[in-house]
Amino acid sequence: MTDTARTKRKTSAPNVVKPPAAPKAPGEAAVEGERKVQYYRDMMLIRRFEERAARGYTQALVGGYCHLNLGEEAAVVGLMTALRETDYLFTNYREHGYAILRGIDPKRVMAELYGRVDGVSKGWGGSMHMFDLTHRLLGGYGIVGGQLPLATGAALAIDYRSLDEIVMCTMGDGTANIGAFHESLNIAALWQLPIVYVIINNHLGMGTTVDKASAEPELYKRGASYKMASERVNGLDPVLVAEAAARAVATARSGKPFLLEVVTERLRGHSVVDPAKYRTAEETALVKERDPVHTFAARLVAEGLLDEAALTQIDEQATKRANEAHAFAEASAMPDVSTLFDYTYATPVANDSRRLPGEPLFEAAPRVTPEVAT
Amino acid sequence: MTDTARTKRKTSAPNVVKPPAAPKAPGEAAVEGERKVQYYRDMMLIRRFEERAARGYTQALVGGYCHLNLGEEAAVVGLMTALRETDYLFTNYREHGYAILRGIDPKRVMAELYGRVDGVSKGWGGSMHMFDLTHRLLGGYGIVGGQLPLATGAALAIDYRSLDEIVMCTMGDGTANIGAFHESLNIAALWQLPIVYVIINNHLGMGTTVDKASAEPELYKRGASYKMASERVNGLDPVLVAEAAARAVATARSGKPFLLEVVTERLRGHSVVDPAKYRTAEETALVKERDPVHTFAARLVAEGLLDEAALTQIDEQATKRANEAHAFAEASAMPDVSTLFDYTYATPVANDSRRLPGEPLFEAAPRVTPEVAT
Amino acid sequence: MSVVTYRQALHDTLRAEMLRDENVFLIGEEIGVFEGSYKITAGLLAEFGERRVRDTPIAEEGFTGAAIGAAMLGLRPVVEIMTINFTLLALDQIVNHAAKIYGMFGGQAKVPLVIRTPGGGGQQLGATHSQNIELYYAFVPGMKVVAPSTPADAKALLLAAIRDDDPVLFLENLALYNTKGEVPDDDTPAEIGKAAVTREGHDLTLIGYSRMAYVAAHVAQELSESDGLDIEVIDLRSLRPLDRETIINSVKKTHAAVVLEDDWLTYGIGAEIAATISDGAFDYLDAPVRRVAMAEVPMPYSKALETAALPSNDDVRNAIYQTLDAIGRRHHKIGQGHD
Amino acid sequence: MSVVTYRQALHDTLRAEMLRDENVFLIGEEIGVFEGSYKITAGLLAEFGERRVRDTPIAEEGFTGAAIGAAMLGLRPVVEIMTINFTLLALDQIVNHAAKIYGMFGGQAKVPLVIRTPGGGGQQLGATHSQNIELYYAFVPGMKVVAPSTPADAKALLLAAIRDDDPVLFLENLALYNTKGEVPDDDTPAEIGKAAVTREGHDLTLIGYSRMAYVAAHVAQELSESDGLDIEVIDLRSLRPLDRETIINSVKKTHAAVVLEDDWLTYGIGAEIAATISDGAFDYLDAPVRRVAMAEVPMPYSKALETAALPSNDDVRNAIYQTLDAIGRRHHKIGQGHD
Ligand SMILES: Cc1ncc(C[n+]2csc(CCOP(=O)(O)OP(=O)(O)O)c2C)c(N)n1
Ligand SMILES: Cc1ncc(C[n+]2csc(CCOP(=O)(O)OP(=O)(O)O)c2C)c(N)n1
Ligand SMILES: [Mg+2]
Ligand SMILES: [Mg+2]
Repeated sequence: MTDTARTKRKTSAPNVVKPPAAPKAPGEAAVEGERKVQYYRDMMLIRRFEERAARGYTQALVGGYCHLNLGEEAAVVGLMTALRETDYLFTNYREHGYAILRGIDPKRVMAELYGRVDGVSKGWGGSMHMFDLTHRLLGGYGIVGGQLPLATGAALAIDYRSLDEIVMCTMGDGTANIGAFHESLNIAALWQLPIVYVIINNHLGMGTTVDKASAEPELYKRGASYKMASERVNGLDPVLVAEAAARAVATARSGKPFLLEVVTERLRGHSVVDPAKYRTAEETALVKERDPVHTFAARLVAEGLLDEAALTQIDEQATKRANEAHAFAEASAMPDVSTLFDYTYATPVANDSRRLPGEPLFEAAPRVTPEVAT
Repeated sequence: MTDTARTKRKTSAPNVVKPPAAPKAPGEAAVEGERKVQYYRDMMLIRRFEERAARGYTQALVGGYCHLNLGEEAAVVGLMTALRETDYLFTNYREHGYAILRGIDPKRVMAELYGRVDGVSKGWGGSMHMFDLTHRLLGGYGIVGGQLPLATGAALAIDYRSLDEIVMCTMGDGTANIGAFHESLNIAALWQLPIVYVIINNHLGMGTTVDKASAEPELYKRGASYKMASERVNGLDPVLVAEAAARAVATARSGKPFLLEVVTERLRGHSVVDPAKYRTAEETALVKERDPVHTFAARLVAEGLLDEAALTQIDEQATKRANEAHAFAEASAMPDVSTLFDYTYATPVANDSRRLPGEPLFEAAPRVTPEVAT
Repeated sequence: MSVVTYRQALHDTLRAEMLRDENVFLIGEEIGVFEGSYKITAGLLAEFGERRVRDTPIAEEGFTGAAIGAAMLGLRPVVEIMTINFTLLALDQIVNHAAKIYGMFGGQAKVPLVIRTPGGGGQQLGATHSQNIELYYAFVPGMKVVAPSTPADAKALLLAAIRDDDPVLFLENLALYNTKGEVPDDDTPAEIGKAAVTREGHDLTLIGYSRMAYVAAHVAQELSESDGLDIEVIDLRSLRPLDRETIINSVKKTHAAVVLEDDWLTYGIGAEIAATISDGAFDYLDAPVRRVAMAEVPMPYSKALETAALPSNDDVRNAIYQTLDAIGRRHHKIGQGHD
Repeated sequence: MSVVTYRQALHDTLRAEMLRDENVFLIGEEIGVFEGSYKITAGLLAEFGERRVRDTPIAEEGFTGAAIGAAMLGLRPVVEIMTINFTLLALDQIVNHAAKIYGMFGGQAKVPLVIRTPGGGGQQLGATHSQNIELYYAFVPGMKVVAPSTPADAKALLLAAIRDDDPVLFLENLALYNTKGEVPDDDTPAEIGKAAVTREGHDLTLIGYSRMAYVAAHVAQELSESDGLDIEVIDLRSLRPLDRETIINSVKKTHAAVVLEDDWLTYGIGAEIAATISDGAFDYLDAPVRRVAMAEVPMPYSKALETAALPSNDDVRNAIYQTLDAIGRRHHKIGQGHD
């Protein structure tokens, strides 16, 4: 986040195409160009990582459910630019990209997918439950909406301690219909907590479209129920997302919650195994056309910031890192069964059960003759 | 509900004092006058009934929690005028007045408070759980917000069967902050169900004021999150409430949900045992001044519709009915312990447990000598 | 009689009941357009339309409560909650409302509701998605809880549940959906509240429900072949009401019991079964009732840990061996070459 | 040492812990301005201000979840949920989040959280407000559940709960708030996971927790005076972890046990206790473990019915007599004129 973001005015109309910015000084333009190129690098890294994760799934290296950020790269990248290292992120089960952009090594993210000891959650969480205290990624949650009250509470803790940190809490469009959304946003607004709620609107919750799920499909408008400032932004453009996120974060840092809706696309099925048959061929084609990685690449080329060679190089770099992540993860050890009881409690406690399924509750008493008791 | 209500325009501004109506034809004025007098009779009946119930509580005839409609008489009366006999009402634990105005004999309401077999719920529900299928009062619920999903489902059933009925679902101001509020209103609006949600805003949820509980204290505005029409009305005036309720019910009958906020007062503590120490003397005085029974009485006198004698007569009539209710309830029998297992299941089922706390699971086997097994 | 999967039996029964009774309708997340997370409802939206197959927002409390309210007015909703873990979000509506409405209002309103939901671990879904919390419903008077382990029971118990006038929690299991079995053609509902002796024997009573009834049948068959053991198997089928009589009668015959469950041991379903046996067959029991259950940890994601946390067939076999050893019965039988 | 009520012990301990540790704060409905539904927090808002005593909207899931999130960042919230019945609305946050966060993320984040909430029936509050559902928490690995029955334990266990780094469900009871007892002045926390033998005896082990531990102590004392019976009383104090050893050691001595609980019998807390005894003291038990529990109905409002549904002291006495009769021990003792 830049300091100027704090004073920027928020666009009140959603999806408004912003007027071309005033001409920039040459130095500033260069910085901005490099920033965009970095956005692209990050987007590509997520893209290749997720594709590699999907392959890992078909290779049975990844288990459980596996939800990808494919199509949401611009949203993820734009949002993550707005956070300081000391800010907190709570998100849902579709979080690999967020984990990587919070600064967690993709190797550890992949190792988590593979259920290994070097995984970001030591193999205990899997795809849906990435967590890293040092990078202030506070999960990765599989229960729809589960992260909202928690994130609200984290913001409460910050407020309690009068710190300059903020919390960002992302969720899907479908999540905006669950009770925890209402309770959390009301509490945050009531207590003026430093938090940005972000709705990643990819138009679908599994197979259900937003207008089949939300009576008011313009989800950012729900902020009004809590007198909470809100905004909708085009989530296929990392620059717009970054700007909107900066405004939202600045609001939060000034001690007021914010609701940001980022409209994006889900390139594939809900999870790796979903063929998304409920989508028509036209829809699929349209979504493909909007692919933010491709469109942003084309734009950067058009703007003269990248050429074909540079694109290839960025792609290769991303692919290399995804492959390295895979190699690292595959080489990492499975957790030892002896660690099964290590994480039930943080404070050790008398009489905690540490019994494997086959073990008896009590040692069998030796019996002399079998007929005694009948 | 009158048929003209269907076409009446809804007031969009809340709490607006309506301009004096155009002069009425003499016949119409008489009808309207009689209607107002009836409102007053009903308000007084609730008033005297609730006072008698409070006395029953101090006499230990009523147990558990006991929440009264004192101060909300105009709201209750106004709302109930809008319902047809075939419409359904779901409400919360503060529902004695609603039960009476749905047409249930006050005797049976009091008998329920006293836990007797002639009670409207046969003594199983108590103050918080009045229910009468024939009068289409579908409860009486003690869990804050619990009635909202149920009422929504009743509206779904009406819609499923393409009937001309509607559901009214009342709740308190504090209830608007619970998750079920959000989930229910969204579902009703999404599926366009015939339901009116009514927030009885008495400014307090137990001891918590609305602005300490709701980030947007103008609660009717929350309708916008679901594209649901909504309105706020002065709940101390039964005429205004009746009109607003008629508009809301007409909207529901046309197949669209409605959110109506009725701003009223709670004359006493949250429940009979609450001395409401958290209220200042001024607040208490102000609330007393606004007492809808007194102010409406004064108005009817001013309008020449009632004189002192008539007021006294109405009061005596109400007091008599409250006393009769008490006498009836006191004379009614306590449920017999043999009926304890009668209402666990509607469909009898094998192996249902019908054991009193003292009974063993199995008949004790006779034992010859006590030393055998050790 | 035809051989179909557990999934197919559920699907076909839902369809048949919808055809039979206009009041039966389906409601839940992703059951229509998406055809169900586990495809139980595939094709039903196309056949019956949105009125009868209702996709909902993600709002477990809201739509489950709406189903309860609709049931109060005489409809017969069949709710699908994607997995039993998510039922926690609807628990207040189920426990405080569905299960209470008949009693709390003195028997005036029935709640003919079915909640279908799968339990099960072993799919690497992690701590929040691998729980077996049927206990939360089995504990509650006013609820009925059934847990079929075979395609035939899936059909017969679903018929019973839909036609019953009380709220029924219908427990399915992810690991059972693809299992196959014979299903009778006629539509005779099962009797809720009755366990089944699915295999007769004299050496020991092995008790399970849902997936663990399947495991019980399987292990009993194996041990009959490998060790000549003659194990009686009870499939509880109904967790509430609980058929204590069938259990006790069996243990009075076999004098030994092992209880299998996929939930956590302490306070789990098996605790009641063990307590019941120890009480009702006190003078008949030759050894303590052994329970085989999940390790008491939040379920880890990693396969190695997950496998260790879940009861295996080996665990079941060992519990049986150890119980029989304790009363000297295994070697006896093996010595006899009993079939 | 001073004699105070259970309510006062809770109040004083909360206050002392808030004074001791700036990270401790209170959050819940009506705990501030209203001074608590049951007045445990009376005066604390005035003393500590809104930052430390936080009134919430009616949003159990939201504010309980917020407390969990605050705990993840190192605060030590003490949540009050007005009665245990309303915890159902927060169950997903408690069971799927508070209890899972430490394990699911491989031990990275602690959740030092206390949820104080009273159970109890007998106040004519009807079916939805009279439940004893501590089972829902006691069943869950990752949770700790304590249930003090005396003012001294209310203090010692609350100290332990607040200083513990895991989520603790702290079960209070409406009927205990006004009971009195001696409370030590020093602030030594109790050890979570340990039961207490609150009375020594040889004739029978009587086991309870929360209100029923109080009843157990009372009835044991009465029977000592009236019948010369020498009953050992165990107060479980901790439901999770469960102190099986203390229970088994007692029954190995007494050879008989009666378990008391205010919840429903089938699948209730007592099922695990009975199963545990029947297993661990198999060779010592002279009679089946008897359970005295609530009738399995939605709690009726009417006093006559409510009283019938709840276990009475007479029920406890009869269960003890019947158990002793079954093993011929009562008359034996009475004949002996045992003190
Ligand atoms: C409480 C709960 N209900 C249902 C589910 C199953 N589920 C997982 S993801 C999902 C869809 C969520 O959609 P959305 O919020 O739009 O997020 P997206 O997957 O599109 O990113 C559902 C229904 C769940 N995990 N938790
Ligand atoms: C889920 C739940 N939480 C808390 C309570 C306790 N409680 C009963 S009434 C009440 C206040 C409700 O206030 P409001 O909705 O404004 O209704 P009012 O009592 O003012 O009519 C509370 C907190 C409850 N019954 N249910
Ligand atoms: Mg989505
Ligand atoms: Mg109120």
